[in-house]
Amino acid sequence: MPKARLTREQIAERAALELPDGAYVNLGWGIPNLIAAYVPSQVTVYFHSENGILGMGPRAKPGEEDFDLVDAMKVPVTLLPGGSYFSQDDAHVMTRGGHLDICILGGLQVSEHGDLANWRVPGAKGAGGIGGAMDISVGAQKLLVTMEHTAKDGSPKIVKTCSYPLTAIDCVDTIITDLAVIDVTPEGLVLREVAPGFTPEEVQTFTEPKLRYSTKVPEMRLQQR
Amino acid sequence: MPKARLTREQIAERAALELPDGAYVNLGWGIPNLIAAYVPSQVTVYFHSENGILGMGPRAKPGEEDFDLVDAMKVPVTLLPGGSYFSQDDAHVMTRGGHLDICILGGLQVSEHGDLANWRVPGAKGAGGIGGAMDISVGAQKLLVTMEHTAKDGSPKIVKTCSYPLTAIDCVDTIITDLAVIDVTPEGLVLREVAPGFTPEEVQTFTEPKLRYSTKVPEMRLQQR
Amino acid sequence: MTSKEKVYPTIDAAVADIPDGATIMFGGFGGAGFPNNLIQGLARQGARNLGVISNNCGTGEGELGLLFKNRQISRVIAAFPGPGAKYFQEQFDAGEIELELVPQGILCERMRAFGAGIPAFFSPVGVGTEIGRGKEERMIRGKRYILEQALGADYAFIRAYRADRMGNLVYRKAARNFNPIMATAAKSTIVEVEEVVATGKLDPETIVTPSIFVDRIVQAEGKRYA
Amino acid sequence: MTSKEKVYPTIDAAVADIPDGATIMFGGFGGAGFPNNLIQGLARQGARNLGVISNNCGTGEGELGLLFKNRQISRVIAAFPGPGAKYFQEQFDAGEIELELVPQGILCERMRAFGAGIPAFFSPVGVGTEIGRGKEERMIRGKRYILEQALGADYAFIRAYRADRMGNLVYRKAARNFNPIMATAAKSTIVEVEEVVATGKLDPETIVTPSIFVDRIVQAEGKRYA
Repeated sequence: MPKARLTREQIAERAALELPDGAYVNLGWGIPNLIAAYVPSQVTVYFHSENGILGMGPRAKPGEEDFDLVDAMKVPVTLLPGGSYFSQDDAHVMTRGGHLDICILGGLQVSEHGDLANWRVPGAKGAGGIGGAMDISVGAQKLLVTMEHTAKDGSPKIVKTCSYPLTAIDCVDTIITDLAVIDVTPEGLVLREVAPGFTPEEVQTFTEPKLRYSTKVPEMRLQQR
Repeated sequence: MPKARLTREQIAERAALELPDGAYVNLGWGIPNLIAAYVPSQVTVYFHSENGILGMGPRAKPGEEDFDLVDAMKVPVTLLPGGSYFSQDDAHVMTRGGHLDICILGGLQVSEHGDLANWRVPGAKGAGGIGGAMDISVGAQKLLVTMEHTAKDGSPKIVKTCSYPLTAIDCVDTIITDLAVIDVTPEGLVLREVAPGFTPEEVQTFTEPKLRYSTKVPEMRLQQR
Repeated sequence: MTSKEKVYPTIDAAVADIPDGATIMFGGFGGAGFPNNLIQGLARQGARNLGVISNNCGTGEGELGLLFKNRQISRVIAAFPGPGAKYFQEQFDAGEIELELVPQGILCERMRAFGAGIPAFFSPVGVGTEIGRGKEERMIRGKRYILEQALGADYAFIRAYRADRMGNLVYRKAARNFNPIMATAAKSTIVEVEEVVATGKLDPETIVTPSIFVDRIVQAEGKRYA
Repeated sequence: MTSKEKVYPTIDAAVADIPDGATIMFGGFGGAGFPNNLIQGLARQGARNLGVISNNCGTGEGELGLLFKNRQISRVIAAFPGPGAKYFQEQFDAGEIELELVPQGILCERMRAFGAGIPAFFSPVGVGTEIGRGKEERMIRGKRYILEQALGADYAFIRAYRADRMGNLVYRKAARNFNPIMATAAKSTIVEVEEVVATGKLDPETIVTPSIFVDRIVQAEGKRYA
């Protein structure tokens, strides 16, 4: 039986620790969307939604939904004090203009150069859809990708070169998976942390490009110290 | 003694007749700034000011000035019901984007091709200043220029080619002066009206490029019929 | 005092003259701010061979779905047609619809450029991806960019919360989305609103879309969501 | 819960670290919306060799005039320096100040482009005039355009009416002018306001500058006009 990897919730929990106090943040579809629930209590961050919300709060409680106040995933949400509404073009002045401190997106593939593919599986039926991910990827001051380390068929999602249609090139700063935290650096991928119970060598076997790591790689933290 | 030409106020009065009902209008420095007072009573127009006002009303009465509500000439004005405030960049979305139906600027020179020079006298001391006239000139659906027909030294201001620094090329639709109403057309300058007491031939002598006119040129109207 | 009347008596009157072949922008995102009543009016009106500029392509028969179901649309520019856009997807898979996929922020920016008199601009979005393919590329201050073109339309169909009779608009929460920018980028902007108020009733400091960008105003028929 | 404190106790504290050589945008037009208290703070602080981006260059000692009088400014980008900008004009005529004249709307648009991540755009303004001289020109869809570059700065000094403690801003009437767009185009935006209110006190529908664009907030010292 394979060893237990982190759950999607645990990936989100780990990713939440990357949020600096006072940051303006955009969270994408998938695992990133779970992160808001794990923001450490001593940290305040402001959530941006590309449909025109800053200071977005938690999902609306059942029965209290306002369908004019939805996030980028069509989910009814709330607005926190100090939040604001604006148009979609102004929302993307924020994404593309480099105003968001940190953005976290899901990924289908990330290359060792920090290229991201996250919008379309090759050969998929239908037209596909880009949404706001391309604007967010190029503009974020810091871009994190959270995803499972390998695809359902076991193949690595961290690759030398993306074979899937690209979202943006040279954009990812850090990858957080169910096996590791990996920084994309000019010298290549640096393994910063490994999931509890895994060795750097094991993580390397699930990763196509070569990882750089020191002799002692710490375990992935799940809570703020 | 030379014959009496129209006064600046009469030029403004004539220009006001060119405003269609419902038009969004920007008025520049000089004679154009006098026009608002002569809008015919059966016509409603909305005045735009490039510092971020639409639906600008008359000057503020003495003692009622609000110095946060000034026009592009720094004069305290008022806002009419239905007016709005916006930023200077949005004000120029309106100018450059072709949203203003008619703009009226002052002129130093207008060429027979509709080029306008109105921001700087060659050789003048100081840095000069462009302001909003270039954006307004290129964007206006219809651009009128109001000015005296000749300079103080008697030289024509309607010329074959402007010798003064240009504001914009190929932008003027109609010139209204103290001697005539002249349309700029692909076939050249067409004399539409002459000031009371002047003949087309006399107007031609004050004008450098050749004017086209029919045998019977009507007198300049000063009131709506 | 007279002035051009912008308020139309009915949804049907507001869309009566839309010709076959027109290109129309539709506001709305995530279910909020769609001009659903205008869309339904256009379905009744029956114009065909339409070009659509919209973030997405409806959900089932909802929102733009109705126009796809009626086969009124032949060309689409969108950021995210959407998996729920059943009728669009069927016709797209059958090769019956021409699609240009555009990143969401660039869709906005191209419309803003049009409204602002800017014909084209360099953009960092899509560089090195299929979005950049065939587009002029240039290094500016050490970074790669592609040239994007302004995007205008014959009509914008938008939804706002309140309009005054002059055409000033305010929106409600995230239902604002694409609506204000589309209002600037179309030859004629038609807005459906929850309420038409007297001119002067909206606080001039809070107006989001000034009247200059609005051509026709019509009271929504009560249906906010499709 | 903690978060970065944006409210500064005094004008002097808000401008204390501006270094010599910094490039600063200044809001304001026609006497309205100038950050006069910040300007006076900068005069006291004494930074020199500053680059200024502003519609105009002051009136006598008022507005930016004070900084020119103090000879703190060496470079200017402006649309209309103004005949009343006595100290600027003297230093300009003496060849002591470098000036780039920019059409007013293009000054706005270049700043907006910077804030929006657009490095350059084609513009119809100034084609065939001295503004177009030396700039790349191109025909697009049958019309002539010139290429304009984005314009950013180290700081924006702006004036708003009210801020909440998080940095959301509302303006007053035509004092809005250049202030919102400059807030998006500087590395650090410093705003002086008539009043700082508690977070949550501003209606989220009416906020003109969202907090993300504001770095430092300071209560004006009572002087609205210079």
